[in-house]
Amino acid sequence: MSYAKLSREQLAARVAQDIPEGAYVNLGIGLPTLVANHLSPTKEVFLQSENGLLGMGPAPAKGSEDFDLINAGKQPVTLLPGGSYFHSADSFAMMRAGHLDIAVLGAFQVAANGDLANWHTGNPDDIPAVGGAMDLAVGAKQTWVMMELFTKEGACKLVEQCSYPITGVGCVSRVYTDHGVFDVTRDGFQLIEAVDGLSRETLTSMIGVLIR
Amino acid sequence: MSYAKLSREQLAARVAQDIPEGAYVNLGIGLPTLVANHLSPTKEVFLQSENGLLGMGPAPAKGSEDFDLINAGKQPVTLLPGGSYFHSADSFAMMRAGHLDIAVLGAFQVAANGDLANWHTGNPDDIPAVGGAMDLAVGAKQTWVMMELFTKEGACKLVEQCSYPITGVGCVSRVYTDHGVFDVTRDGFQLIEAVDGLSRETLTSMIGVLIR
Amino acid sequence: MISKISPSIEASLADVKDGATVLVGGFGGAGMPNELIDGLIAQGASNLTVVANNAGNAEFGLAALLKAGRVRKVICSFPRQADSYVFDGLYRAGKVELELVPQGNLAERIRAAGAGIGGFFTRVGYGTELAKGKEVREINGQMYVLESPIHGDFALVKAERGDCWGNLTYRMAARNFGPVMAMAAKTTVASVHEVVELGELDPEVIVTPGIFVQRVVKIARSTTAASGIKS
Amino acid sequence: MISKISPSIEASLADVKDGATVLVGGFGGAGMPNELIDGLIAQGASNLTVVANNAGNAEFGLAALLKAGRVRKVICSFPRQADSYVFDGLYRAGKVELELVPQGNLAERIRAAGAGIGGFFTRVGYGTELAKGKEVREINGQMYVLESPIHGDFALVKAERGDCWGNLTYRMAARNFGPVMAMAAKTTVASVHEVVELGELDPEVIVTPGIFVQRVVKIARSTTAASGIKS
Repeated sequence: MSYAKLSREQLAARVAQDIPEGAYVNLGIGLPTLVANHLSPTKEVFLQSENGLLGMGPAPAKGSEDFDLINAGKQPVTLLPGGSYFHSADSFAMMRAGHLDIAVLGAFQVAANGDLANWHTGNPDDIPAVGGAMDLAVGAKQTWVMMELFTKEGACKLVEQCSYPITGVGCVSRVYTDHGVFDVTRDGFQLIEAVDGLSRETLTSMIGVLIR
Repeated sequence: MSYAKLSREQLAARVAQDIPEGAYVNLGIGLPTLVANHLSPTKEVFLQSENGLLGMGPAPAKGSEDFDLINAGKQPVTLLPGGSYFHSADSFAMMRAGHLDIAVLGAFQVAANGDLANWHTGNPDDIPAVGGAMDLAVGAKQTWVMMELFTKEGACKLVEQCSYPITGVGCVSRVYTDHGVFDVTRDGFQLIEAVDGLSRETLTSMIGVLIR
Repeated sequence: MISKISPSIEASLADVKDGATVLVGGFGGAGMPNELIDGLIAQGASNLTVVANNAGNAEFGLAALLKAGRVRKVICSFPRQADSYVFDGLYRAGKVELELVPQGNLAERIRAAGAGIGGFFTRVGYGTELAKGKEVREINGQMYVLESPIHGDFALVKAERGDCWGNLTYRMAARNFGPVMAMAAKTTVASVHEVVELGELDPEVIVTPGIFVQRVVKIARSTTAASGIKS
Repeated sequence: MISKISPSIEASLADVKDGATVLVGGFGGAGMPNELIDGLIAQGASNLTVVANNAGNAEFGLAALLKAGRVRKVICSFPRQADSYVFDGLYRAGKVELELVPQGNLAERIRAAGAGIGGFFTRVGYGTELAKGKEVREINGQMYVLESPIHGDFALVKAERGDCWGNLTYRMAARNFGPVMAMAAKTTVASVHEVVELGELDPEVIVTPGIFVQRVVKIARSTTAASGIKS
């Protein structure tokens, strides 16, 4: 039996599928940004950007970029009719108090207790940078992680305990990967679905931490 | 030698005289409200109202009152060109962080250490109400009190220690009264000026607390 | 397509439960959501905790809610006004509990709830009766009091214009507590005088972004009446 | 008549002292007051603590200030960017101190300074390296970290329009840190693309009331350039 991992775009489409209509969502920089391209045009979702935008629209047409209207990744975006601007303290108030329904974030590791590591490799030579990662991790009603299940070196990113410096304690509720979808429960990871052609048993056996 | 106490309007004019051009000022409800009428039109002063106004202007003409545009005393006012509206948390941020230069407040009592009592008589049958009094008392760069020096019963309102419940600790820097002007210093009250015809000695002797 | 426009005041308040904490905007008559308060009286919820700057004028709005016996507790800064006799009577009779909060601490505690802040240190109230029993701390040579957030189950807010995403603008000093209360409640119901098309509100001038508003209900335009002052 | 309009960038920054803490607005290129930063470089103050979201791009703006050796310490959330090589080099060489703060805590700490809050409890950062050594507390079953205000001697803010009272509006996402930084500094200098007559800014849409702004200086309109991203 063979299986194909989800591509980055397929993974983005898989996440997009689970975002309910009317949800207020922040898509973290990197991989999560791709989710926006896969939201159905018939399903209204409100995208927030930490730098003070609500109702963020798609990228502008080539040539009409305005770098006063950018997303958290500093890329030019647009604002939908009904969108609004606000200052940074209001933006993070939105986040911190759980007004956002879902934050979708990339990760280096997710631990069985929901701990998230996504801001710092821990390498002392790296320039640390955190941005809004810690705010997003603990602020939204639900924090979803979106990542490849394995590092390039083959290490599984679902772990018993994060070895990287953590971003937030027990904050992740769901993990979307190129191999399958996992919930983080009181009793650790629970496999929700494996990609086509990959049995639950095989997937479970590939992961070095207990999967229910 | 005879003297005349200042009338309420004269007292308001005396306070107005000391407000420097360009000052941001909050005039408390009651007696301090009168100060606005005595600010020279050639001296630009910015009046703030706790309910979310900066650049408050005079009362509107009879018949053109708009009760969405009121002062802290709920009386209709106007907004000058250059004025702005903001919400209550921003308004009290202005106050609490010392952005206001001067708050002018009424008082029941002022103590030699600068304690202010102006919110509650302490009578258990009275309905307590504080409004923005405590915020104003401690927030502005300078808190000035404006009051009659004696109660109707003849008790001096400058005291060694407040017998009324206090509004703020050590917050008053200057007291304008119908008998004279006092500074509150580290060493207690200091007489700055007595009204015409009243000698410093006589005024000092009328007050039951040490005046320097 | 999402629309937060509620068909009626009745529909917008159908699920207020007994015992709810209700944040009510307004300072004097400005920003007082009288139509929503009347709706709340008709709806019937009781044993309410009401958070507002004042505690009602004459016998309309909050005063009517109080008079109807629906309010267990009032958290406010300035209940005593020239025409607050309904509150005054209930308070003297021991029929309503009062938590008196300095106005700026009230606004900041509501904002704290809306901003996910667990508590904050303020100099306001230190050394006074209103800080009795509260934790104090010296910070850089000055004394501060620890204050806690005030969350609402519902917020009733009077705005000027709104759209189907829940974006709001206000009118002059009627803005007051509206924006922070909208942030601090699980369900914010805003009355507006105009419902406008999406995109009609300039994104630069929206005061309350729609994320803070769950329901918008149109009411007839009325002139704000004087209240709280000696006539 | 009061006018906060400054005749030049030079005049608006004449009194920045060595060792000052300078709050600098902007997120990426949006709201970055490059003209004022260039003015600060020319002015010559050194040993500065700079508070900003990022730590400079390429060799202009903050990066140029860093390169000129004027900055002792940076307090920011996201120094590492595709083109932050000036900061990266100084940091690796131990020539600049870094205090890394989660972006929302940074914005809230600046607002706290502007609002007279002595400290606040936030869940953000709890259990992480960035909360090491900070006081923690359980509130309603959740863990919080105590964070302190960040005050500025100066704030350099890029706005869109301003008037002689110091009222400001911003442009789109260039608003970001401007409004809270303006509140938190002893002296706020705002660059604007347009100086308008008093009263021309609608009082309903003023984002930063003039009380928070000490000096307004007009700069030529320029197009915000891309920065911080891989080209």
